[in-house]
Amino acid sequence: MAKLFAVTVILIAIGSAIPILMHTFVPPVDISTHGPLIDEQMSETMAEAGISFLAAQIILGVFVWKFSRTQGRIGSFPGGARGLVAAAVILVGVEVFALGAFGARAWAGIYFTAPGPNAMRIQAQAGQFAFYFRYPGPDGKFGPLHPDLINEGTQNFFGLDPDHDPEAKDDIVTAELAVPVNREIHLLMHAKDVGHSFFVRELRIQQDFVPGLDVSVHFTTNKVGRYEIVCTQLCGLGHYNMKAYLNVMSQADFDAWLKQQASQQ
Amino acid sequence: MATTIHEPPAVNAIHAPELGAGKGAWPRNPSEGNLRMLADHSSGASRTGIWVGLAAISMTFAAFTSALVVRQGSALDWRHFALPSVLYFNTVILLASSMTLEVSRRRVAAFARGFDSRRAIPLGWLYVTLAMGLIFVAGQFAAWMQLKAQGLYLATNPSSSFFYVLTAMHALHLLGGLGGLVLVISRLSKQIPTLRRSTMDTASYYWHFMDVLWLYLLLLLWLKF
Amino acid sequence: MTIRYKITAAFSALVLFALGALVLSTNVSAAGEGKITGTVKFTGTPPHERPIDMSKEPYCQKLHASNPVKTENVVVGPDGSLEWVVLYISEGLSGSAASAVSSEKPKWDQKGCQYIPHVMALDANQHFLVTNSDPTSHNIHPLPKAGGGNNQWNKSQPPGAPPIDTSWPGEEVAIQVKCNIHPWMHGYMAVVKGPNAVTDEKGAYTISGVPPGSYTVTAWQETLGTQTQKVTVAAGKPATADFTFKGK
Amino acid sequence: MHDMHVPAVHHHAPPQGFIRKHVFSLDHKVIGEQYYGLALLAVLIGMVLSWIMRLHLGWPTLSIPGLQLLSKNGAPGGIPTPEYYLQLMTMHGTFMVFFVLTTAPFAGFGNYFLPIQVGAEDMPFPHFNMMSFWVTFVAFVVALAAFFVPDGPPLSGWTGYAPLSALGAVAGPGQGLGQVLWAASLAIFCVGQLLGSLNFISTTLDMRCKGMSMMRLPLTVWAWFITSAMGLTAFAVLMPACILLILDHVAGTSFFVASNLVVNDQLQPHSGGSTLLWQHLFWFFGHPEVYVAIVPGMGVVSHVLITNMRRPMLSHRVLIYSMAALAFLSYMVYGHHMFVSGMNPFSSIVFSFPTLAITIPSTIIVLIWIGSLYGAKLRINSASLFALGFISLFVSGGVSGFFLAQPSLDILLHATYFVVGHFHFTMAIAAIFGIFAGTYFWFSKVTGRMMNETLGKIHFWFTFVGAYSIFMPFHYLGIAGNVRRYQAFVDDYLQPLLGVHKFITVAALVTGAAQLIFLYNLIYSRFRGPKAPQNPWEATSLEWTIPSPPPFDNFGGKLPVVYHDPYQYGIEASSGDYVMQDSPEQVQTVHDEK
Repeated sequence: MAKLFAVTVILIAIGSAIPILMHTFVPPVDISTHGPLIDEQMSETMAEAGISFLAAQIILGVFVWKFSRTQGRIGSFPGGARGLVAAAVILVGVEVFALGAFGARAWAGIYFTAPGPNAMRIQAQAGQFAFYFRYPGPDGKFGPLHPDLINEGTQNFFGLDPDHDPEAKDDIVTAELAVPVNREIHLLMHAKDVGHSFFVRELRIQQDFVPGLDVSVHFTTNKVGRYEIVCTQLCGLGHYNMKAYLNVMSQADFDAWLKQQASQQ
Repeated sequence: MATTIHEPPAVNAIHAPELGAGKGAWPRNPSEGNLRMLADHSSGASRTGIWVGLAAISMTFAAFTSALVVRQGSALDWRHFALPSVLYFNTVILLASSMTLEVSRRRVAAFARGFDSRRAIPLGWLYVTLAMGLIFVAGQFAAWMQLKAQGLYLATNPSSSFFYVLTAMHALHLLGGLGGLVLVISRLSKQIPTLRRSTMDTASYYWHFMDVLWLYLLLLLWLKF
Repeated sequence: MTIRYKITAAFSALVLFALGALVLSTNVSAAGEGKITGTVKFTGTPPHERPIDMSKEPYCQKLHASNPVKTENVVVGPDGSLEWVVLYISEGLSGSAASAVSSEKPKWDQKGCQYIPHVMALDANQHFLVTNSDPTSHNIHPLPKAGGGNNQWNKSQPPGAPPIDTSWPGEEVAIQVKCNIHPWMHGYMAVVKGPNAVTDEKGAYTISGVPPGSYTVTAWQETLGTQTQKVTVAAGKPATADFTFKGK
Repeated sequence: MHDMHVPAVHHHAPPQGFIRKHVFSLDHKVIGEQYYGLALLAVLIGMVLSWIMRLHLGWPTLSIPGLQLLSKNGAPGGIPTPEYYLQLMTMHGTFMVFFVLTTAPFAGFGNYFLPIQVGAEDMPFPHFNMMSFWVTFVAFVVALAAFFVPDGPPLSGWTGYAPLSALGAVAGPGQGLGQVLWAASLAIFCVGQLLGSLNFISTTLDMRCKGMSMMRLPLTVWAWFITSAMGLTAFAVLMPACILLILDHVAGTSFFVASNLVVNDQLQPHSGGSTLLWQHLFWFFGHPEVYVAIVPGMGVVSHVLITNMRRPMLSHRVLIYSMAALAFLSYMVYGHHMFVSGMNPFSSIVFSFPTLAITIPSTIIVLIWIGSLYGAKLRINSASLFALGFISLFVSGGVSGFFLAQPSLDILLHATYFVVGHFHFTMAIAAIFGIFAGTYFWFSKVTGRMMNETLGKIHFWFTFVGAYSIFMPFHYLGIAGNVRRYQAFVDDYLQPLLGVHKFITVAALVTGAAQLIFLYNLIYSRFRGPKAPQNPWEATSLEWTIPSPPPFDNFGGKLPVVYHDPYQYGIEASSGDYVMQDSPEQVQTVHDEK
C-alpha cells in the first residue's frame, strides 16, 4: 500500500505538471504595455512553485516507499531539524523574497505611477449588472452626476442633467469601452450601487469598483481587437452576465466611432 | 478503574491543596460548605479564564474602535455633539461601585480567614455595588433618552450610531457583571455559604474591567464627539 | 326511490339554472354593450429616443442588428399617434363592473431583451403569465411602491423555465418592471379596477365591457403623466374619448 | 503501574438521565461528539449544495430531478436560477467554513481529547463548554432558517461583502431577511467559539496533570491551544462586524453603505459608510480563520504520523514554534485578500511581504514532516494514509500561495478559480483529510470499537485521487482566466473551458459518493465493529492509557502523573518500542534533535 501511495503521489505530481508544461492553460495574449512584467513574473513564479511542488511530492513519495518497513533501526534525516529549518529559511526565504521584490516592482510599475498629462480620460461606471462608459466630449469636461436622476429606462445611466449642466451636454455615454491603440487611457472608476470589478484578462488589469470611493487605473494598449471586460466582484444575481467589451481601435476608427456615438446621444 | 462512561467517579474526600499537583489543581469546594476552609487557594483556571475572557472583550471593543476611526475618516458627515451630562454622573457611580466591591471583597477575605465573623458587612457592600450597577445602567438609559430628546437616534448620524452601539454593548457586558454579582450574593447569603474565593475574585475582576472599559469608552467618546 | 330521484333532479336543475343565471347576468353586465373608444395623440416634438446598445447580450444584439431597438418612453407614430398609453375608468364604476376580475391571462414575454408588451394593463388580482422566449436568463423585478398593497419581488427565469403565474392584489398605476441583468429592459404594469385598455401603435384603444353610465376616463403615459375626461356610455352606443398629450 | 496517580475529585457530578447525559451534557467528551455530529450534518448539507452547483456548472440547462421540490422559486422546472446558484454557493461556504472546518477539527476533536491529553478530568468551565456547543447549534439553526424565509438565503457569498450585504432586499433576492439571519448566525457562532476558546486556553494552561510541562504536551494540544488563541481574537472581531451589518439592515445606520448609491433607479437612504471597512474587519477575522481550520489538522496529522512512523518528529519544538508563527503572521497578512479592492496600493506591498513570509513556517512544518519520514518505520493504515495525503495536499495548496501572495499576479488570478483551488486544497480538503485521519485514529477510543480498515483504505483512495481530480483543474481554469462565482459561462471566452467543468463535476460526484463508504463505516463500526483494545496503535499519549470509551471522569477518579515527553517511540522499553507518557519506567529517552 505504501508503494501504491508513493507511485500515486508521484504520478499525480507529474500529471499535474503536464498541462502547465504543455501550456494547455495559459492566460490570453497580453495587449498592454505594462503586462510583460506581470507575465515574466508569472512564469518565474510558476517555475519556482513548480520545482518546489514536484520536489516535495516526489520526495514524499520516495520516503514513504522506502521507510514503510518493519525491520531495521530508526534513523534520522542527515542534517536533522536544524538543517531543514536552515534550508527552509534560506532557500525558501530567499526565493519568496526575491519573488516579492520583483513582484513589487511589477506592481509599482502599474500603481505607483501617475497617468501622463495627455492620458485620455474615460469614466467607467459599474452597476447591477452592466458597465457604462462616459467620454467627456469636445469640452474635455465631465458633467456632474446627479444620482437622483439616474433612470435606466430612459438610458440616463449616469444621472446626467444636460438641460442644466453645460458640461454634461456633450458627454457621450456608451455601453462599450472603445479606446485608441497606443494611447494612454486614464480610467476613472465609479460604482453606482454595490462593489464590482473591472477585469480584462488581455489587459492585465483587475481593479475593484468601490462604492463611495472613486478609484482610477491607467493603461496603454498596443493591439487592436475586441476583448471582454468582466466583473469579478460578486455583485448579485446577474454577476455572471455582467460584462462589456473593450474595443481597441486605430485612432481613425476611434474618431469615427466617437462621432457616431455622439450622434446617438 | 472505571470501565463505562457513566460510572460515577470514586470520590476521594481528601482535598489537601498540596495534592493538587501545582497548576493542575481544581478548587475544591469543601463538602461541609465551610467558607473558612477555602483559605487561599483560588483557582488558576478561573483566573486564566477571566483574563482570557477579558482579552476577548477588549478585542471586540478594539474592533469597534477601529470601525469608528475608519468610519469617521471615510466621509465628512461626522456630526459632533455634546455628550449627555448624565454620563459623568454615571461614571462617578461606576467608579464608586468598584470601590464598594473592593471593600466587600476584602471583607469576604477577612471573613474567610476568620478575622471577622459577620457576613452581613460584605453582603451589604455587595448590595450597594449591585444597586450602583443598576443605577449606572439606568443612567445610561437616561443618556439615551436625553439624546433622543435632541433628535439624535441610532441612524441619525454615524456619531450617534456609534454612541448607541458602544454604550449598548458596554451595558450588555455590564449586565453580565451584574449577573456575576447576583451569583456571588446568592452563594454568600446561603445558610452555609458556598462562595468560592475564585468566584468572588473573578466577578470583581470582571466588574473592575467594566469600569476601566467604560473609562476608555468615555475617553474615546469625549475625543471623537 | 323514484320520488327522491326526481326531487334531486329537479333541485339540481334549479341550482344549475340559478348558477347559470348568475354567471350570465354578471357576464351580461360586465361584458355588456358599453364601450369607450378613442385615440391618443401627441403634439410637439417627441423626445429623442436613443438606440439601445445590447452588445452585453450578443444574442439580442444579433437579433436586432439590422433594426436597433430604441427606448420606448414616448413612442409616437408618423401621424402623431401615441402608443403605450393606459386607459382606465377612474371614477363612476360601481358594483360588479368594478369588482369583476378578468379571467383572461395576458402574457408578459421577454423576447429579444425587450418586454413584449412594453406596457400592460391588468385588473387587481388578475393573473398573468411571465414567459422567457430568450436563450438567456432574465430577472423580473417589478418595483411597486411601498405601502400600496403590492410587494416587490425579484426572480430570475432561466431559458426553458416554466412561466411564472402571478397577480397583483393592489391597484397601482403603474408598477415599473426591470431586468437587472439587462438594465435597459423596462416596462410597466398598470393595475386598475374594472375595464381597461392600452393604446396600440395607431394610438387607438377600446375599453369594452362598460355598463351604461357616466365615468371619468384616465389616460396614463409613463413619462407624460395623466389626463382625465368625463364620458357617458349609453346602452348599445360606444362613447368616444380622445386624448392629446403635449410635448415640451 | 498507575499507582502514582493522584486522586481527583470531579467538579461536576456524573450525569443522570438521557437529557443530562447526551443533550445538555457538561462532559467535554459528549460535547466533542456533539460538535463532530454537527459537523457531519453540516458537511452533508454543504456537499449536496456543492453537487447542485457542480451539476449546474457542467450542464447549465440540465433540469436536476427533484430540485424544484426543494425550492420552487429557486429552481423552476429543476433548473437553478442565477440567484439560487449564488444562494447555494453562499450557504455552501458558510456551512463548510463555520460549521465543518471550525467545528470538527477544533471544537470536536479538541473538546474530546484536549482535557484527556493534558491529564484533566474535564474542562474548567463545563457550563461554558455546554453553552458553547448549544450556542453554536443555535447559530446553525439560524443559518439553516435562511433557507425557509420567502426570499431564501443571501447570495452575497460567505464573505458577505458590503454594501451588497448591507443594502437590504433591493440588492437582490435573499439580501433582506436571509442576509440578516446569516449575519445573526455568524455573530451567535462567534459567541459559541469564544466560550470554547476560553475553555481550551484555561485547560491547557491550568489543568495539566503533575509532570505535564508545556513541552510535554502532544502536538495536538499545542495545535488546539494555538488555534484557540487565534479563534479568540478572530471571532471577537467578526462579531462586532456582524452586529454593525445587522444594524445597517434593520436600523438604517450607514456603517458600510456609502452615499449616493442607486439601486433599481432608487437613491438609497444611506450615506457616508465605508465599503472597505467591512472588508478590513471581515478579513482580519477571515485570514486567521483559515488557520483556525488548518492548524488543528496539522496537530492531528503530526500526532497520527508520529504514532505510525514509530519515531518522534525531528523537532517537537520547531513544529510548535512554526505553528505559533503561522498564527502570529496570520494577523498581518489579511490584506492579501484585498490587493485589488481599491485599498491603497502601497498597503498591498506591505501586506505582500508577511504573506510571502508565511511560506517559511509552512515550509518548515512540511519539511519536518517529510524529513521525519526518513529512517522511520512507517505503518500504513487508514489514519496514516490520510495524514500522508494531508501533507501532499497541503503542499499542493501551499505552492499556489506563491502566486496569490504577490499583488502583481493577483491582478491576473484574483477572483478566478485559481483562488478557489488554492483555498480548497489548503483549508478545505487538507483540513478534511485531517478530520479523516483523526477519525480513523481515535474512533476506537471514542466508541470502543474498531473501524473497518479495508473500507477505510478504499475511502482514502477515492478521496485522495478525487480531491486532486476536482481541485487541480481549478488552478488551470484560473490561470486561463475563468472567473469564480459565475453560475454559467455565457461569454465566448469561457466556452472552451466547459469540458474541464464537466470533468470536475463528474469527479466531484464520484468523490462525494465515495464519502458514503465512510459514513457506512462510521455508523456500522459504531455498533458492529470489533471490540477495540485499549491502545490499538501502540501510542504513548494519555488518551491511550484509559479504557475505550473513557469513563465519565476520564481517569477513573484519579489524575495521571506524567514522566515522559509525549512521543517516546523508537526506543527499547518493556512495552515494546515505545513508552507511555504516564509510565514511570526509566528508559533511554529520545531527545529533540538540536
